[in-house]
Amino acid sequence: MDDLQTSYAVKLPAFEGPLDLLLHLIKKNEVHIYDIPIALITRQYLEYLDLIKSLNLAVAGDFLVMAATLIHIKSKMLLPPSETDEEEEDEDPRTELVMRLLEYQRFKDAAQGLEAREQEWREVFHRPVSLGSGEPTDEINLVDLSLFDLLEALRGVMQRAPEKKDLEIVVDALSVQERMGLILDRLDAQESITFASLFDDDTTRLAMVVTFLALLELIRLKRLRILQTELFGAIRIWKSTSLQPF
Amino acid sequence: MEEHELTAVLEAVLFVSGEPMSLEDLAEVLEGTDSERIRQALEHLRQNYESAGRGLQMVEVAGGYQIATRPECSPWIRSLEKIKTATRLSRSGLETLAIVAYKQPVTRGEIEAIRGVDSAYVLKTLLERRIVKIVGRREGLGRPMIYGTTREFLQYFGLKDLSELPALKEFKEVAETLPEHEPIHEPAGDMTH
Amino acid sequence: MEEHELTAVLEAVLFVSGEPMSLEDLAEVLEGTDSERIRQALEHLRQNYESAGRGLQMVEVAGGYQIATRPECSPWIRSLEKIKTATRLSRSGLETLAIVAYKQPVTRGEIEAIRGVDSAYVLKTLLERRIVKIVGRREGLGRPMIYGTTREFLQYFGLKDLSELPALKEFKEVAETLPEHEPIHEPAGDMTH
Repeated sequence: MDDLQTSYAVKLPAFEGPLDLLLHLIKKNEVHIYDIPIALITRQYLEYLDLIKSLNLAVAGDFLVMAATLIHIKSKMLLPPSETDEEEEDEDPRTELVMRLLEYQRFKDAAQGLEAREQEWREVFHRPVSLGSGEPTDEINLVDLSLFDLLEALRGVMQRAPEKKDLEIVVDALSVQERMGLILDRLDAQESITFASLFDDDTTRLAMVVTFLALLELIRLKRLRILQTELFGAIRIWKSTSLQPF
Repeated sequence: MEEHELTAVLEAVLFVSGEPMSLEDLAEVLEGTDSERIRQALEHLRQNYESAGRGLQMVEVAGGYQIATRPECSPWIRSLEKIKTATRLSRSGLETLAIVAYKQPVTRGEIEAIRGVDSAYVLKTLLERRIVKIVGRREGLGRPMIYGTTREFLQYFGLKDLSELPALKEFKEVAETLPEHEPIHEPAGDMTH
Repeated sequence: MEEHELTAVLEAVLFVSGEPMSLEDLAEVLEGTDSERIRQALEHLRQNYESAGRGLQMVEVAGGYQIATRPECSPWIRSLEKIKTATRLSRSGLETLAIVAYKQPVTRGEIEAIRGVDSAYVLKTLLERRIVKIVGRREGLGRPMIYGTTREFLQYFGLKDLSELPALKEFKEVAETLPEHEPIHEPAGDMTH
């Protein structure tokens, strides 16, 4: 690790994660993947983490988890083979880690293959997509639409909307169905409520619309009754008695 | 550069450029090449395009050279453009679609309240593209039409049903994550070499 | 339409389209023309492009045909001011993309299990570049979102379809290449292989 210790921080080899670092150490020490000298590799792994800490750089959690895994494997290998548990006797504590390393290496190789193709294809150009006028557009082909586009669009609308905060609630949580439930809940607690109080919690026009729709729906389903006791008086809402058990 | 190489480079450059390029422009791109040679190679290229079976031509417009399609092909170009237009969606279309998808069934008024702009035309486009449909009328004042998404909508987005639409919360997980895991080092230089 | 006319129309249509067009797309534009005839005319066009002095080529990518420049011409095209080349993918981007490409549809959790690191941010970058998309949800606990590659992915790497991806190495093969893989110390930023 001398080369690392004499290096300045930015010259440290770049590792994508703990598996990448482990593969590096395995190659560096020229050890066989199926027979990793776990004590040596663990020591070097921890030295690397110490080095990072000494340079006041944050060590990511994934690296610490792997450190714990390595120490655990090391301790298991130090234990004398268990006599009682025959099944575990043959199990090499390193096996799972080796499989993970090999699996990761497969995709590292595949990534290199992609990179080579990327390199090759970057030398090939085509015409910018244009429609009629010759101007490139920001339109999206329907077959290329993805949910990410849909959600990005939704987020865009919400950020632009003047009532941003309320809209977020609206789009996220408010549905006629839910609002119907809320109205019925209130009528479980109180015998009747006024029409106006229904909208107490509604801060946007849209929320009021939803509440109103919920009310209409409940009336249509004959779950509610509405009474106005005097002209221009308060409108009150009751639960429909026909649905009451008595 | 050999004559035929020069012709090839000119064809490639004019193809990508898409707009007229003057002799000076081309001489700049082909640094060190004599403009008279460039002019000759362009002439050569023009003659190539005159042979049978070519759909392109070299035109001189606005003081420059440009590759364009031959006029005989225009009926098919128009047909292409029509098809392309019918399978494309604008940003505002996508926005409106997002609102319909997440708030359905929804009226035009409700869409406009959220977007803050008239949405009649966009809605019409979505109806034409069969991504959105009229699902009925809302009870109450004016009985406005209400809109929802179609089966084609699900197909485009690879969804089995509407319950598979990601919740906004889930999306935030994907879209608003910060690089919390910048690995332990400051990468030096170009990581992609 | 005569054979040479058909070839001409196809060249013009592909020129204008700019993006890959499948045989079906082309048959739709050339209403009433047999797709076998179209295929033959495309082959003819491809051969035309092979002759000396041409800067263009016919490529088959993302399930379609496209006219593109020849790689030899790229140095001059790059010097065109308007050419903006896309940023190359980072190493972590390529790694994550490799997992998505070979194991799709795949969840974020599965990607992270292989890479051993949090991958939300990389995934977001790939989604934004439209190289990867959400393709639905996995049935079962939590119904996590699943990811796959896009048409843009095929175009970016010049692949006809996913079957053109080279086969993933076997564990045994990988293990054999490991010990004598490369001289060890690689300074950051230089990932030469």
